[in-house]
Amino acid sequence: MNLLSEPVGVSHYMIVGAVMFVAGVVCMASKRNLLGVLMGIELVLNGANVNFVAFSSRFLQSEEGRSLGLDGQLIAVFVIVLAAAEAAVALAITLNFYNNYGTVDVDRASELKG
Amino acid sequence: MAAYFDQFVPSWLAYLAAALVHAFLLLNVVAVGALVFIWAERKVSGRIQDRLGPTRVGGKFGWLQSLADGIKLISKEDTMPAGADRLLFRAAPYISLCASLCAYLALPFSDGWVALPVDVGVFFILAVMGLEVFGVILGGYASASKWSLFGAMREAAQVVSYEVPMGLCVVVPVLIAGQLDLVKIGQMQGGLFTNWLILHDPLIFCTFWVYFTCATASVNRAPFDLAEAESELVAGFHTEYSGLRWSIFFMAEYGSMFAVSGLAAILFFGGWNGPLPVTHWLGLTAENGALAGYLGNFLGMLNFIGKATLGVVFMMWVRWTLPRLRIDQVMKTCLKYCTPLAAVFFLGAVAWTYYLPGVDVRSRPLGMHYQRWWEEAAEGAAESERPGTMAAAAKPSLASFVRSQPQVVEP
Amino acid sequence: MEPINWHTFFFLLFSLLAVVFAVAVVVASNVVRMAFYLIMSLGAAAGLFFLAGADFVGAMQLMIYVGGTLVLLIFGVMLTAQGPFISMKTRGGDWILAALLAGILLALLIPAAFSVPAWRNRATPEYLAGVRERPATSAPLAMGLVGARVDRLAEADANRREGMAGYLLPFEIVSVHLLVVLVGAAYLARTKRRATAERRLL
Amino acid sequence: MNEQTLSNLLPVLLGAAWLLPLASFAVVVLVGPRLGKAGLLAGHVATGAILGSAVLSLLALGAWLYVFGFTSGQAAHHGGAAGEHVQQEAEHNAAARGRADASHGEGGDAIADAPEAAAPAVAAADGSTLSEPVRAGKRRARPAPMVSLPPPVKHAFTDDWYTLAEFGSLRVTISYYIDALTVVMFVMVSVIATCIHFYSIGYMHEELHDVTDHEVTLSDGSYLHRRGRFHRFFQYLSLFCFSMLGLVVAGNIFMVFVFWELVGICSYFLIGFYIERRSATKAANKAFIVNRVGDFGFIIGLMALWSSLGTFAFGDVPGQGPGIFSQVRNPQGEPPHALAAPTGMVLASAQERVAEIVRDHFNVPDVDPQSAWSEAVARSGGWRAEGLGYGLLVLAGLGIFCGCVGKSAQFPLHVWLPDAMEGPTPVSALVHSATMVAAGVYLGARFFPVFTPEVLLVIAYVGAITLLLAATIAITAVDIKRVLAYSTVSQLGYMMLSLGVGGWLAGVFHLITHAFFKSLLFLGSGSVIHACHTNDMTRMGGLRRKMPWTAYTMLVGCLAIIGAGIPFLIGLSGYYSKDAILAQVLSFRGVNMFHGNILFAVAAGGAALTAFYMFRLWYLTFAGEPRDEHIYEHAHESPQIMYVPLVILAGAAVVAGWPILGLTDLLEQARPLGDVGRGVMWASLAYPHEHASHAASIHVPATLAAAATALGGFLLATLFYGLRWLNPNEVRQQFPAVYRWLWNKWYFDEFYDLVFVRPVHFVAALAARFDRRWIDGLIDSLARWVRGVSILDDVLDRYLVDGAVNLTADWFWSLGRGLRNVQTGRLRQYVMLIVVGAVALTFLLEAFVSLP
Repeated sequence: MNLLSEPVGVSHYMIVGAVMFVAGVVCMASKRNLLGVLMGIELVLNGANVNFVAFSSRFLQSEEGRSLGLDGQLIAVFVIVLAAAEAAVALAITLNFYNNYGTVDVDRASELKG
Repeated sequence: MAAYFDQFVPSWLAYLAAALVHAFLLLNVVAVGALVFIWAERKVSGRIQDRLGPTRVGGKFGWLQSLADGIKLISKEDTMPAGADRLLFRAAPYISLCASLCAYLALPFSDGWVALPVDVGVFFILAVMGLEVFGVILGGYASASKWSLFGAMREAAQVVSYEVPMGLCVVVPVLIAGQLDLVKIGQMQGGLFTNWLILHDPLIFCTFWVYFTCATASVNRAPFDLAEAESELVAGFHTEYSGLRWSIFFMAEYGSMFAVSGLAAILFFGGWNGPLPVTHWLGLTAENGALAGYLGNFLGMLNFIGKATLGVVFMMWVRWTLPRLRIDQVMKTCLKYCTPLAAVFFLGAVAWTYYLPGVDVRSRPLGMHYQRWWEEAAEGAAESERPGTMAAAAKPSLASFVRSQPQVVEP
Repeated sequence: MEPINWHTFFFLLFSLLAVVFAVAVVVASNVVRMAFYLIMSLGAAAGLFFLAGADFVGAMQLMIYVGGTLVLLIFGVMLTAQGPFISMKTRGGDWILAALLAGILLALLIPAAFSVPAWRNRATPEYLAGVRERPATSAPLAMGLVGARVDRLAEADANRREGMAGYLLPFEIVSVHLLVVLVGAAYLARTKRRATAERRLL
Repeated sequence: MNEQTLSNLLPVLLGAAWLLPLASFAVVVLVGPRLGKAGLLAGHVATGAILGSAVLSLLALGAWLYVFGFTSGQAAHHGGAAGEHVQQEAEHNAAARGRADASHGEGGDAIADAPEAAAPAVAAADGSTLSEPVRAGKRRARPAPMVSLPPPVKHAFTDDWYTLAEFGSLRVTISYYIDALTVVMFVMVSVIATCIHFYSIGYMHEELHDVTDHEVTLSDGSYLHRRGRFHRFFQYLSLFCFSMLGLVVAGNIFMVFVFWELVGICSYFLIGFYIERRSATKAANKAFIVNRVGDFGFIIGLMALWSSLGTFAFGDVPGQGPGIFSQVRNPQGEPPHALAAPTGMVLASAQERVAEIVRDHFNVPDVDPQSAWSEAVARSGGWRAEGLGYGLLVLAGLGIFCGCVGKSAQFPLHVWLPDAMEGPTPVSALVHSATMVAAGVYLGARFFPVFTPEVLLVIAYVGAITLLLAATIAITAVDIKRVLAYSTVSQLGYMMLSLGVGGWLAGVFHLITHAFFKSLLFLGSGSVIHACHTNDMTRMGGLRRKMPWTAYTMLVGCLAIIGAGIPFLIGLSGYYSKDAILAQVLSFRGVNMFHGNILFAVAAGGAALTAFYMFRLWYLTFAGEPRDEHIYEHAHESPQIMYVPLVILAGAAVVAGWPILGLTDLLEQARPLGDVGRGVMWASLAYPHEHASHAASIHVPATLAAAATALGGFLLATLFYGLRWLNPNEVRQQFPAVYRWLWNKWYFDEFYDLVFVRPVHFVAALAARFDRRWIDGLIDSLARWVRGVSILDDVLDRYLVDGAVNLTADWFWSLGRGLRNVQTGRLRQYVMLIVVGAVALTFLLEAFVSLP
């Protein structure tokens, strides 16, 4: 039970963040559904947030003063707010997209094709 | 409690046991509470409609009616539509119940009697209560029935909309208290009932009514129960549910009712503090020994539960009095009346605290006082043997930042 | 048997939930289920935030992020409940490419997570005993947003007490940004025309 | 208040009165259509402005009378012909007799009493002075009153308001010249214009909404439908009033010319107000072009004056050299204010001699060149005695008179005025009474001191011909407005005739009285047209029962214009002024028997004709039985805003000439200094002093002749049209040739067409052919050449320049085509590329950058 008794560190959080990030990227890259792409973006942002929060935490450090302090949390807050804004615009775009194409399949949106 | 168990069993087991006990207690509060409220609802509706309500099961007042209902529900067949999304159909009631229960994590029943002493209690409760609608939507969608889907969509639109004015209303007492911590907000209102925040200024008094309207809507109660409008949608989002799953939705609903009422009690009505500081007069405080403190807290808890129950009964009263609104009226109430009103009250409260910082009727909680975080920080800086220049220099400049914060004077 | 570190236990629980549901989002093909998994994953991440002592960020995550995703979910339901779009299956080739990509990225990120020794150092019980149980985070955060870094007042290192300027300007910028975005979104989402048969054929 | 104060006050008052209509014009131009409903307020603004002008003018008149009273030092002896002045007259006659007694045998002064007897003597007399001895004789004969008489003075204030430009000695200024004539003209113009403005608000009400013009047929057969132009009408009226007042107040001949042209353009606008009607535009063009012919002469006169005198100013502007009047009639000469060729003109005529003097001076060293000029000036007196410079003076006078001929529609250029009836009737009233045509007579009166006797004789003949011509045409005209138009031409002929025979006062007096009753008659006819919607008198009749206000005010106007009155007792205004003119002609006849006989016959005959055609008009229109039942049925009295001005003007037409009001006395104050004198080219031509006409021997026959002719004309008209004892148709059939001759207006238009228009067309056609064949050919060949060059240029451009550009463009095009393959538009591909890029970047950083 070594895993359970050892305290966790920043690296643990970073691994979780990395997995979420990669899952988000894969989601963005593989989903044909526009909403799926949006969800991928959310995952990517959240993966980054996990890292920020980990850096800011005092519980994950070996000594006082190493943590990023409130800066990390503040940046996480900004990321969340901007993600909300991004989601709003993205959903509006999705709605327009659906109105114009009758589908949310991103592969059908190739008007920007060179 | 974990420390107590630690004396007899291994540490991890001790923590587990303590956690289980906590969880059991909480669950009981919700489940038993729901039973009682369902019974109460029947009685209240009966009285309002000039009937007697349940009288048969368990004595003259039909005490055991809810229990009988529960047994009936457990014994019913658990059906699921053929086209349903099985996973989500199953998960939905539990998601709702979980969200409802999570609110109790941060809800203090008395001074310090809180499962999870979160620094951002108000915020936390609002956040997790917002998740309750999640279960409703999933249930409505997973039922593969258009009535359910309509109900769920209505619920989603309604709850997402009403979160805005509700958040704005909650911010007003938070603003005056300068705290998100429910325990501290409750402590501030100790002493006479004049210390209750609802009597702090006229704006917050008005805010309470807006809050209560929004809370009613957000827990999907009449006259805002569009999601289960039986006259239009058969039974709304739970059309396809039966048996225990159905009852879990209702447990979640009653749990939410109690939670929002409790939140209102803490934010506006002094929480566990009575109209008169009886416990202080009786000397039932922590200074006079652990038992005295425990007793005082217990009395406070009864007080708090009473206040929250009053809120729930009030909701029932409203339910059996007012007719159901149309969906457009519901949205209009939110967007055209509640939101602007709440915004005005919020700005008004800001202006009030800014321009009348001296008119601070907040409590001198007899024998208790709390410190501002910046005072703590300054003290910490002074204590840690470092030159106090930083703290000393910081104070006046900070004061300019926090002019709106009423200064605490030693009682 | 070593005593269970409950902090670690809950970390493992939440991280497992977050990771599993994140992967589930990728794997699932039904939009509503994807949204459900996403909410679970984000909720678990919020739990991780609480564990790291970032109460406010956690609550905010629940409220805004999960709430926002909720709307996503509703969109998913509304747009896909008609049937033909419920599943837009990803092609096999895409899966292979995505997996390759994921592998490369993970191969890059996981060594990076362990590349800095300080990040691997855990908090000692002695140190944790010195840290107060639950630091107040919301008020200092709010003060930071309005421009005063009160959390740095008690800073031991004089260098880190420098530059106490907060995040007022970014806060204002983000506020205005949010307003602009909301107006823009409302404008974009107006119903201008319905999809016509000709457009559908495109 | 004294003269000094007045000299400060009058420019302010009259300047304000002058500028008010301009302000109104500016307002209406800028915001006209938005003033009230359909611009109704524009009419009120314009009316208010001209009313303000009238009030200011009356204030100025009051101030003038307060300071100067009714008498002037120059004309203390003057009296009217009416009974109130009997005593004065007796005194005057006594004085004249005394004069005659005292100075008998001394030359022309005897003419005052016995013109016929004195005529040969005058003819034989020395030509140097003629009228001056009258004054001299008077001085000698009646020493006591003579001593009390102040030296000849004329009260006139002149100064510059603003100097526009200065080119060497030429000063182009906005200046004023204010004497009694100016003040009276201001009052007359502004009061009549006020009445006409009020009247127009009623008359033009149709323009307040959309108008369907039944006289304009569009190509699709429908009638023209257009928006109302109420505000535009008043905008033009305001500008018209401003121009006329500016002309009257002008202190120099250049400013007169500018406002002269402004008046012309305003009349052009107003005559062509119904711009869609072809006849209206043609009439407007005709008026404008015919006036240009006169203005051509005006400009010649202007050039003659300025090139020789070096100034435009009338009077002596303080701080500048002497004005035109002082130069033509030297105040320091002997006798003072006698007409003589000014030094400038003498020197201009004697250029060769002056050049000789200058040559002589330059050949002698050490002599100041300036002295040459002094010597030339010193010797100019001798040259003047030789008659040099006089021709230039005659030329200048004739030139200026040409302008008057054009503007006042005198004989050769009279053709425009009847056509100008195409404008709305209030415009006709304004043009025919107070503004346009009055401008010509006013200029003649203003320039009276500059006219030599020869010029004046021309003026008299032109006036007489015009008078007779117009009167005869008016007999046959059936268009009510045309009758009045020819009547105007005829009356203008009277005024010119009066000026021409030296009757300055009589001419100006008739100008004023005529303005009142002619505007009355025109407004009355407008009222009739407004009621009947036709101009044709033959379709009217009996209207006095339908529209009594109009009928009887017009009757007053007719009586006034024929000069009705009880001889020697009282009469309407026309009685006094026409009487004065006839007396003046008679007085002229006393010294120039031949010319005088002709002119008097014409004048008396014209008076009879006037009475005939005016009452023909009145009978045809208002008396008898209705000839067109339909029109009669629909006829109605005009609204109050239209007939109240008629009543006011009728009142003025009755009383304007009454001696008790002292109009003549007031005008007398403005009499130009000095007498006409004797002709130099035609030495036999002599002019009596105007006041000689007051002698009973002249006055009485003139009055009787006027009364008799008027009565005769009136009776004839009554026989023909009133009582219908005689049938005009029979007369017409008896003299078809005469009738046709008159009906076709003496074939003037046809004559002009034949003599001027056709040749001009012919020459124009020739010029056009030359233009087309030679000039166009030259230009075409140039164009062909340029085209050839441009084709060459085109080839170069296309294949060399464009080739290079296209080559570059093609290159980029192919590059872009290659690159577009990268742009798949596939979102997921982009995401993958981003990730791949990020990974690659990381590896690159790892490999090449040493991270800390």
